[in-house]
This record gives sequence, C-alpha cells and structure tokens, in this order.
Amino acid sequence: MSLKIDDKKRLLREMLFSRRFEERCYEAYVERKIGGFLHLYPGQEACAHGVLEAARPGFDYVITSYRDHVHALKCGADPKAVMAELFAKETGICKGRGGSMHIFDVDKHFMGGYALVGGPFPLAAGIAKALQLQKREEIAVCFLGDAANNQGTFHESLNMAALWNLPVLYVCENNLYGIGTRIDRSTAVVDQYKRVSGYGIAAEQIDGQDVEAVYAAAVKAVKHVRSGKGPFFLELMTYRYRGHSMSDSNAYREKAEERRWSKRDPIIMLRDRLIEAGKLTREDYKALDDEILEEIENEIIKFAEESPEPDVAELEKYVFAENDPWVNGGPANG
Amino acid sequence: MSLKIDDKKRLLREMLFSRRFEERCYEAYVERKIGGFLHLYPGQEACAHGVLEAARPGFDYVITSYRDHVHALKCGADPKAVMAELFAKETGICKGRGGSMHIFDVDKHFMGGYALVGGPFPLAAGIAKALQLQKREEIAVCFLGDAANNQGTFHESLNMAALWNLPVLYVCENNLYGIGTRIDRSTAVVDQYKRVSGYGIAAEQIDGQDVEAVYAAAVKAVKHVRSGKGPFFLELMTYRYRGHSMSDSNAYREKAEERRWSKRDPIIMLRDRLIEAGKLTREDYKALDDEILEEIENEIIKFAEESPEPDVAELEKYVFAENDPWVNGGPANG
Amino acid sequence: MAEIMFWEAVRRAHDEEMTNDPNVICMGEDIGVVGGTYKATKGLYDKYGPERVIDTPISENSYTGLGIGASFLGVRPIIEIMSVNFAWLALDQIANSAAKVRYMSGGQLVAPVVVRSPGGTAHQLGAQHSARMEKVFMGVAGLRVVTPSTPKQAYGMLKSAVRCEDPVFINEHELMYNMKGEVPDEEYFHPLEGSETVREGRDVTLFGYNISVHWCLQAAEQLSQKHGIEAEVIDLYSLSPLDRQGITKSVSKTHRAVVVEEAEPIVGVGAEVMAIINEECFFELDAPPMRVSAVHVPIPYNHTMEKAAIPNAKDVVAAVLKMFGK
Amino acid sequence: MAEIMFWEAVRRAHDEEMTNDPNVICMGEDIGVVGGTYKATKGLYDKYGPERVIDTPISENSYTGLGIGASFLGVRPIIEIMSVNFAWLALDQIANSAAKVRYMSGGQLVAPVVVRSPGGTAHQLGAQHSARMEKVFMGVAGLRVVTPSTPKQAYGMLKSAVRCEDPVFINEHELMYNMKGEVPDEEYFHPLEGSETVREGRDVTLFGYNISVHWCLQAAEQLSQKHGIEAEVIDLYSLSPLDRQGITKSVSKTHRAVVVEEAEPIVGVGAEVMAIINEECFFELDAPPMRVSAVHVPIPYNHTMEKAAIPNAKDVVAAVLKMFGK
Ligand SMILES: Cc1ncc(C[n+]2csc(CCOP(=O)(O)OP(=O)(O)O)c2C)c(N)n1
Ligand SMILES: Cc1ncc(C[n+]2csc(CCOP(=O)(O)OP(=O)(O)O)c2C)c(N)n1
Ligand SMILES: [Mg+2]
Ligand SMILES: [Mg+2]
Repeated sequence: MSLKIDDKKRLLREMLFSRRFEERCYEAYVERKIGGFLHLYPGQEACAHGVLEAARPGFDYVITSYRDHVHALKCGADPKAVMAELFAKETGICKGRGGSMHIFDVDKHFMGGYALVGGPFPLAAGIAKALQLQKREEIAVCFLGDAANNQGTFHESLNMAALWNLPVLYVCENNLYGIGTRIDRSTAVVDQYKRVSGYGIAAEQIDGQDVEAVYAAAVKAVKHVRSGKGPFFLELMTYRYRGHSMSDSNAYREKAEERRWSKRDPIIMLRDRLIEAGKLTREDYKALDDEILEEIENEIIKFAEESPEPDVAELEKYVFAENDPWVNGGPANG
Repeated sequence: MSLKIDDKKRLLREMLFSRRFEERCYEAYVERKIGGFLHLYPGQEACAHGVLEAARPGFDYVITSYRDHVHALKCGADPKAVMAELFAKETGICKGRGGSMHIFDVDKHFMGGYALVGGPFPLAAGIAKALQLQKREEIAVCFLGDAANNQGTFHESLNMAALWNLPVLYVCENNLYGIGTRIDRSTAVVDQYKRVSGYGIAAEQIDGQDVEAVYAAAVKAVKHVRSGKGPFFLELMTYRYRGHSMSDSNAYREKAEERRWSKRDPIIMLRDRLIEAGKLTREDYKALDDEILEEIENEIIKFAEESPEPDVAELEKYVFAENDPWVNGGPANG
Repeated sequence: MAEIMFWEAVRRAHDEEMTNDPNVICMGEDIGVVGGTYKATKGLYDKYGPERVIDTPISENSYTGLGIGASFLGVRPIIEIMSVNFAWLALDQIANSAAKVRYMSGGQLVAPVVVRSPGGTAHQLGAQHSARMEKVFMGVAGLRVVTPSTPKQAYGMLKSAVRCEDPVFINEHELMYNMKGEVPDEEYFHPLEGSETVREGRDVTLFGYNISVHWCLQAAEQLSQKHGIEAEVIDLYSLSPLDRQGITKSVSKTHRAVVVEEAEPIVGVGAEVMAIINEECFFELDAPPMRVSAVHVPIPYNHTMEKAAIPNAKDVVAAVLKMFGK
Repeated sequence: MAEIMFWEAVRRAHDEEMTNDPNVICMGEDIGVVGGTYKATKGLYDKYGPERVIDTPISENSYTGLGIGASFLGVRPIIEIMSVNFAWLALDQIANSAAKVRYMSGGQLVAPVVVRSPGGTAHQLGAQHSARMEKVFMGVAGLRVVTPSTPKQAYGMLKSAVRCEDPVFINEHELMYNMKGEVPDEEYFHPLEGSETVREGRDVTLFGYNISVHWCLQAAEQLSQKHGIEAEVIDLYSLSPLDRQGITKSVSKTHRAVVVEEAEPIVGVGAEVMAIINEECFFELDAPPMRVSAVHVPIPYNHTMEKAAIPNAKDVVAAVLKMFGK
C-alpha cells in the first residue's frame, strides 16, 4: 500500500505544521507564556503521522505520553485549542487544567497524554477491551517511548492484550533515550520488537524517519489488528532533536550522533522525494512554510494569547460529576 | 554431573521429610494449631531439593514466596523452629511474628518467604547486586511460581538482572496454576522459559518431578551464575497435590490431570530408582519413613506444642531498631 | 426482606447490574471459574461468560488500568482486588489515572470504574496480608471511598457505585463476608455520600465505619446496660467525602465523640474526624474527643498479639468510661 | 559555616557517606551520567563509578525493591525517586517489603534503605506531577519519614538516614533545591526524630514542615510586625514518628495552634497534629486548633488556579487573625 501524491503533499504539510507548531511552543516557553514541563516532538514527526495516516484519525482511539501535541493534532484536535491549553486558558482543549502533558480531545477519540511513564499501556488495552466487548470496528493505538518499555505495565498489559486478543496497536517511538539515559544503559535487549516474543505478539521494526515506510508498515499492522488477529507491536527507530524537555540540555548525547540523525529529517526526506519526482518545487515548499508560520502566528498564537484564563472560582469543578443522582441513592431519592 | 548414591539416599530422606513435615502441618491446621494462610509443598519437592542440592544451601542466598517451609528447611533451618513458628510461638524461627508465609532464617541465608506475589523478584536481584558489589562468591536463588511471572516486577527485575549481569538464579516452579487459574488462562506464552528471551537471559525448561534431572540442570545453571555469566532462568514443570492453600478445594482441576501427575511423584520416582539399583529395600524405606514420622511427632510437634507464646508486652518490638544512635543525630549526640 | 450473607449481597448487586447493562463487566484474580475468593462473583462466569467475567493475570496495576481504560468508553468495570494489600500495587493507576482524568481533561473524560477490595485484619494472615488502607484512598482527590458495614449497604452501594460517573473505591472486610443481614427484596441503591445514625443516644457519639460500626454497637449496648451511658452510633459509610454535617450534628447533640477505627491512628479516619470536630463544633465539646485505633505496628502472626494490636468493643467501652471519668 | 544550596547539601551528604562506606550506593533514574534531575548526585558517577552510582531503568517498584534486597546484605542504598508522583508505583516494595521485614522476621532481617524523593507542587506541572504524598508514607508502620526544611537538615538527615538501621523516606521538595542556607563545615548528623522550634513565640504555635515552615516563618514575621501577635514556629521535620512531646509543650505554652501543610487536609499531617493536641493538651487550648491546607483537588495546570489550590503565608496570617477574632 503506498500513498498517492496528494496524500504525500498533505502529509508534508501536516508534518511541517507539526514542526513549526512545536518550534513556536519552544519560543512561547522561553517567553514564559507556557509553563510546566514541555516535551517537544521535532525529529519524530514521521511516527505519529505515518502511523495515524494508516489508521483512521478521529475514529480509532489514540493514547500517548506527555509528548503528545502532535498526536492530538493528527487526530484532529484544533491547534488553537491545543495552543490555548499550553497557554493555560479557559479556551484550551482541557480548559487550562491539563497543560502540555495532558492534552485530551475525546470527541476526536484522542484519549489523552499521560505523564506517568508506562501509564497508557493498560489504559490502551482497556480501550481495546471496550471496543472488543462492544463489537466495534475501531482499534486502539498506543504511542509510547522506548524507555517506557521497562515499566512493569508494559509486561502486564502486553500479556493481557495478547491473551485476550485485544485490538490494540502498540507503537514504540524508539528515540534511543529515556531523558539522558541511552537505551543500552537501561535495557538488556535494545531491539524493542524482540521483547514482545514473550507475549506472542506480532512485531516489526521500521525506520521511523521515513514516513512512507512507517505508513506502509502501519497499514499492515492496522489491518492485522482491525481484522481481529490481536495486538501488534510496531517499533519505529527515530530521534528527538531537542532535549527531553525544556529543562534538558542534551549534554549526554554526542554531537556526531545528533548530526547523523539530522541528515535523516523526516520532513526534508519527504520534501526532497516530492521535488525529485517533480511534484513540488522549492518555491512551493517555501510558500507552504510561510503560510503555516503565518497561520500559527496570526491565528493560533493570537487566539491563545487573547483567550481568557479560567475562573478561579471554578477550582473545584471537574473533581466529581455534577449532580450525579447515584451519589444520593438514585433518581428516585435525588 | 550426577549424584552419588549416598547423596541420593540423603536426598530421598530430605524429600520424604519435607513431605511428612508438610502433611503434619496440614493436620495441625485442621486441629487449629496453625492459623492464617497455609500453602503446602507436596508434589513439588524435587524443585527446592534438586536446585539447592546443586547450589550451596546455607551459603548461597535463597528467597521465595509464601510456599516456603521446604526451601527454609533445605537451607538448614531447624524444623523445630519452623514448626514453632507455624504454631505462633516465641521459639518460632521468627518468634511467632511471621507465620507460614514469612519463614526467615537469615543465619542460614534463607532470606524469607513473602506473601505478595512477585515481591521477591527485585529483592533477589538486590541481594545479587550486593554480592556483586561486595565481590563475593555466593549467588542469589529466587524460587517463585508460574503465575508470579505476570507481575510487572518479573519484567522489571529480570531486565535489571540481565543489564547488570547480576549473579541470580531465577527458578520458576511451574505447577500450572495460580490459585484456581490454569496457566493458559492467565498467560499468553505458557512456556515460561521462552519469556525471558526479552531480557537475553539464558534459560531452560526441565522436568521438575525428576530430582536428578533438576539437579543436573541446576548444576549447570549455578555454574553459569557463579562464574559471572549473569542471571539464569530455570523452569521446572511440577504440580502441587493439594489445593493452593488450606481454604482451596482444588475443584477447578480435572481428576485425570491430578492422577497423571500423581504417577510421577518425585519421592516415589527416586525411591524406585534406588530400589531398582539395589541400593535400597522397601523395608529400608519403611523404616526411614517411620523414623521421620517419629521425629516429627516426638521432637518437632512436641517442641512446638510445648513452647511458650510471645509476650504481648513486646507487641511493639521489632518495628524499629532499638537504640539506634543515628535516630538522635549520631553517637556523639546520643 | 430476606436475610442474606454479605457476600451474597455483593454477588446479587453484581448480578443485577450485569443483567441491567451489558456494559457492566467484572474482573479480578480468580473471580471467574473459581467465583471469587470470597464468592462475591459466584456463578457469574457461567451466566455471563468469559468476556464479561474476567479472570485476570496477577497484574494488579495493569488490570486495574485496563478497567479504567475500558471505562473511558462507557464500560462499567467492577474490579475486585483480592485483598487490599495487593492494592499497593495498583495505586498508581487508581490515583494517577482514574482519579485525575476528569480534572485534567477539563471534564472531557471520566473513569466510572468501581474497585472493590477487602481490607482489614482477618485471622492471623500476617504482616503482608493485614493492611487497612482506607486512609490511602481517602487522600486521593477525585476518588470516592465508601465502606459498607452491612449486607444491605454492600448491596446498595455497589449498585450505586456501578452507575455513578465517578471512580469509587469500596472498602470491604475479609471477616464480614459471612455476616448476615437483611437486604430489601426490591432493587435498592444506597447513597455514596452521607452517614447513618445506627443508634440514637444523647451522651456520647461513637463514630465507626465498616467493621468498627459493630464494635461501636456492642459497646453502646454495654454502656447502656452496665453504665447508664447512652451512646449514639454513627456509621461513616462514606469515607470520602466525609459527612461533615452529620458529624457536626451528632457532636452538637451529645457533646462527646469517640472515633473507632480498625486501622492505626496515624493520619487516619480518627484524626480526620477529630479535625472536623475541631473545625466545626469545638465549643460544643464537653470533653476532648478520643480515638480508638490499632497499635501502629505491622500485624503479627501470633493470634494473641494480633488481637492486642487491633481494637475491639471492650476498648471502646474503656475509652468512653475514661472520657466520663469512670 | 558555608551558605550552600539545598541540592548541594544533599549532594555533599551523598558524597561523604559514599567516601566513608563502600557499601553506600545510590540509584535512580538519571542520577548517574546526568547527575540527577535536581543535581543531588552531580559528579558522583565520575567519582564512584557505575557500580555504585546506578542509572536505573524506569522501573520504580523494582529498582526500589532491588535496593531493599541489597540492603539485606549490608549495602546502604540511597534511592532517588525522581518525583514523588512516581512513588505511587514503588509503594508496594516500600510498604510491604522494607517496612515490614524486620517485624515479620522477628528482628532477623533489616532493610536500612533510604528513599529520597521530591514531593510538592512546583510550577504548573499538572495533576500527575504535583502530588504531596507524605501522608501515605506516614501511615506505614516500620518506616521513618523525615522532611527537611533547610539545606542543613537536608544534609544532616540524609547522613543520619544512611547510617540508621531502619528504612527512611526523605520527603524533599522540587521548589527547594535552589534554596540557600548555612550548612556546618564539619560533619553533621541531624536527628531523625523530634521537632525544632525555629522561632519562639507566646501567642500561637504555627506547625510547619518542609516548605510550609517557610510560610510559617513569613507569616510569623508579618503577624509580629503588623498585628503584634508573636507566633512560635515549630518545624516538624520528623513526620513519622511525630514529636508528640514537642507539640504538646509548645501548645501548652501558646494555647493556640495552626498546622500548615501544602497537602490537602484529608487524613493529613494537620489532622494528625490536631488529634495529638486533642489527646495530649486539649484543656490548654484557648481556641480551636486550625489547619491551613490545600484545596482537595487534582492540581490544575493553570498558574492562577494552581496558586489558589495551594496555601501560602498570607493564608496562614489570615487563619491566625481569624483565630484571634481580628
Ligand atoms: C513513572 C514515571 N517515572 C519516571 C518519569 C520521569 N520521566 C519522564 S519521561 C522519562 C523518559 C521516558 O523515555 P521514553 O519512554 O523513551 O520516552 P521519550 O521521552 O523518549 O519520548 C522519564 C524517566 C515519569 N514521568 N513517570
Ligand atoms: C500481589 C499479590 N496478588 C495476588 C495475591 C494472591 N495470590 C496468592 S498466591 C497466588 C497465585 C500464585 O501462583 P504462582 O505464582 O503460580 O505460585 P503457586 O502458588 O502456584 O506456587 C495469588 C493470586 C498475592 N498474594 N499477592
Ligand atoms: Mg525515548
Ligand atoms: Mg503456580
């Protein structure tokens, strides 16, 4: 299964948009418009985009970690609402309560970003359990990092997913590091796709910088899962360009390694292929980029900046359901 | 490496002693001399005995679950003190504080029985870490059940053990059930030795009813671990004759399965081999059994019965160290 | 109104809710084929099948997390954790996922999951199987904590908890599953907030919950018969939120309070109730409020010591007499 | 006596104890090559090597358990849990293994392990990264819980904790690592029990611990200057066991008490201190004791709301003024 030219062009735009969105977040953080922890995605764009291009964003259920903006956007979350969330505004996608690590768009079936490493493994299996029970066509897609695989929940959840044949696609974005710890310093078996043989789960390792390769592998993986064959584990070899979060200087990585990876930029690779194929010019690309930058600045940032903060009087809202009759013994008693 | 005749005879005696000890516990429980949860070992004797025959009991460090009496005895724990513990007496090996699930004999390097399934996996790795750091010759041996392997600590601990090349032998006593749940109903990959390939740990699956086979495999495994080659995982296929604990009726198991396994009794198998080889007569065996039964009754049970209970005034002893100077800022301040 | 056992009441609630709503499932270790360690799910496996009555691997954190994830899509899981001691392993998913997801998603996502588990000291189960953990759950914002003291409550609370949109932890007790009590024949939903006055009195209020309600009632009986002291007994069946109003009302009437808990005192229910009394009705007090709690030790195996570690009705009587200077 | 930062004090304690005893090791996520998220182990990896300064996988329960197991053989692990929020995952090993092993082995086996972790609400880290968990640890019998409020305490407590035979949990705070304070040049061991009067006063006692000690001190300053109220400030650096005597002594002197905690009130330090006051010196009170605590919500990301959720010095002043009817 390969992508049509129009799809490739759209993908290029989406990936570039993701890149510029994240870079603008970086600036906004430096300007102190964004607080808390901020984990950016540049370098890894082909992962979320390639996989979800093969799944059905907005239909299939997606869940991930704190590095979650781009996954949310790909599912269809409004970038204005995501940026407003980062700016802690009431118009934010989580009304300013969540922040960067906790983007949710339940309407778009983006089931959230979670800050506890390993937390989404069982949640994804649970979503898949619900889909199976309700005999639905959707699947669950769980994106997590390589270092997360050392958490006990990986083992426990993948065992259950396999045992019960749950429709869940686990995507490991292997960027070789968990914060400052290189994978071979935390993990006995570094090829993550090999680790799932202990659960009898089908698995594959793919170049995570080549969005077309990711897409092709994901098409197969999604088909496997959707057709009732049980879970699939996709390992994508990738790299994050920036530090783990804004407070990380990346000092533990060798510059040569960084340079090597920067030569395999997922956006540039796709762009150059389109140019080589005569489907895009450098000028087209420049225009696209300008258009994106303008949209981000004039629409998205502006919206986020101008939106109001939440009302402090509502501090205790959203802790519990409001007026749930069952709290008082049912509607008959309420 | 095979066992000498004298060793086989000693092993026979030890296994038979374990069997009778456990059966007597059963009776004492029915008589309400023993309380709490009681998990018995009959059927699995070749596991603890075979493995620890190959290791150095009292020297190597052993840790296990709640099904722990026999492991303690094999390490050299005084059966009188173990029985007194079950009788909740001050002369008990843990002064009546521990009970059946928590037998400890630290002098004999038996580091305890633990009631949380999966709890000993990291503790064993930690003991091994200490041995490695202190450049000692001892190894750690961790006995756990098959169902325990679904706990996250299995995954987390085996990864660390492999990553740091720790001297620990993990022994999985695969009796096919976790309480009433048959292994294929809880575990996607039922051959447990296959699951550790995700950590790059050497592993083997062995008939756990044949003590000589267990011994032979354990000799190799112990050698591997002691020689600095890192952890080893030994899976022993075995069966428990009784229910999971005293409150379990075993209703979930098929009688045919039980019968099949009873034909491969580890004690009878060893006995018959010795008889066939002309090294033992049926009369010898009968005499041995009588001697054991008498020892258990007249020495062990008697001791346990006649021992005093702990003094209730000491309820708060053993919570913290007594007179630890560092609590007050060091000996200079104390 | 039939007299049934506590476990039967829990089982009946499961059964009715599963019949009522195909999205209700139950899961836990040995709850299916075996029917549950305390029989709370007996027969349901045969009736509803393995897709809805799920024997889980021994993976507390993840099967709890799995239930939570399923609840995001409208499934209503009733998760049994065989013993509250094993809940230490599942706290991450309960506290970090279930309890926080509504808040951090700005109200978009809810986790209507029920976690049931027996806590408490039973018969000589030893240090690792005797925890009382209600205080740990109570500290978690976004989680409801209830604890039934009777089969009727056990039945009605589980039914309400299954339907409630919030995550609910139900703290049961190993020693209570065979307790008998009347349960309405018709369907009944018990409130998840509030408290219940189970005995009226004018001289002192005894606050209990779960098993300690029974100690309070026994003590009240003795106090009345032997000492002429009329104790009011309040059942704090909702531990989070606690019924500040109910607590205040009773203390304002009796002017004396003793909180009785099976758990160790440190940062426990007793402390919290005393704090509430201090905050709400300090000047109503005729005597310092007291708490009757466990000794702060890991629970010993020896039966005599175990009993000494845990309070009982006698200790309640003694505390009240002391309060009255008798 | 040099002024150093909190993280430097913690680092120095590590360094000295590792030099002093080859059995002292430290472990945690990113504590080695990176030197620790808050620099508490900076430079130690190069100095002591990977065998003793161990970067762990993200496996909180098991690396904590591994440290506990090593401590059985005389190793003295200092385990850093990067954020107390991740300690939810490690509670099983801390509560079930470390805290209980001495008791259930009848005194044979001890787990002299130190677990350090920053708890508390920092700057907009959101619901899953803002927990205050001291109350959870305090509830566990067999575990010591201390919490330093100054670099000196951080230094001296870690040193005592490493040498103490009991498992110790040290509750630090993300916002305090860059706080400066004097630390003795010579070696110093801080007690693991007791409390410290950090300001003398006669009118009211403010109880704080960790970061809230500083709010108490600021409040005391304002109360003195603007309102003529002389507050005594007690630093409850030992949370388990709490210093009943110290609490009683001060309240018996000032006759008024306010407990200040960053955490939510429910079953927390404030409740426990109030309970102790009720039990020990109720009749000394001139006014109901109060607590100043967080709002019982998951912590929101928005900065204004976050601040509203957490108390500060102003809230302490307001509480005291209310107590005095001003
Ligand atoms: C339970 C838990 N432990 C530790 C952390 C701290 N932490 C946040 S991200 C991270 C590294 C995760 O690495 P990986 O899974 O590879 O994802 P990546 O950040 O590379 O995308 C760590 C240790 C956490 N958030 N949660
Ligand atoms: C953390 C935890 N979860 C659940 C239990 C209850 N439990 C005790 S033993 C057991 C089954 C263990 O099976 P396995 O590991 O195969 O050991 P076996 O009993 O067969 O020797 C279970 C579920 C427990 N003690 N601890
Ligand atoms: Mg990574
Ligand atoms: Mg088993």
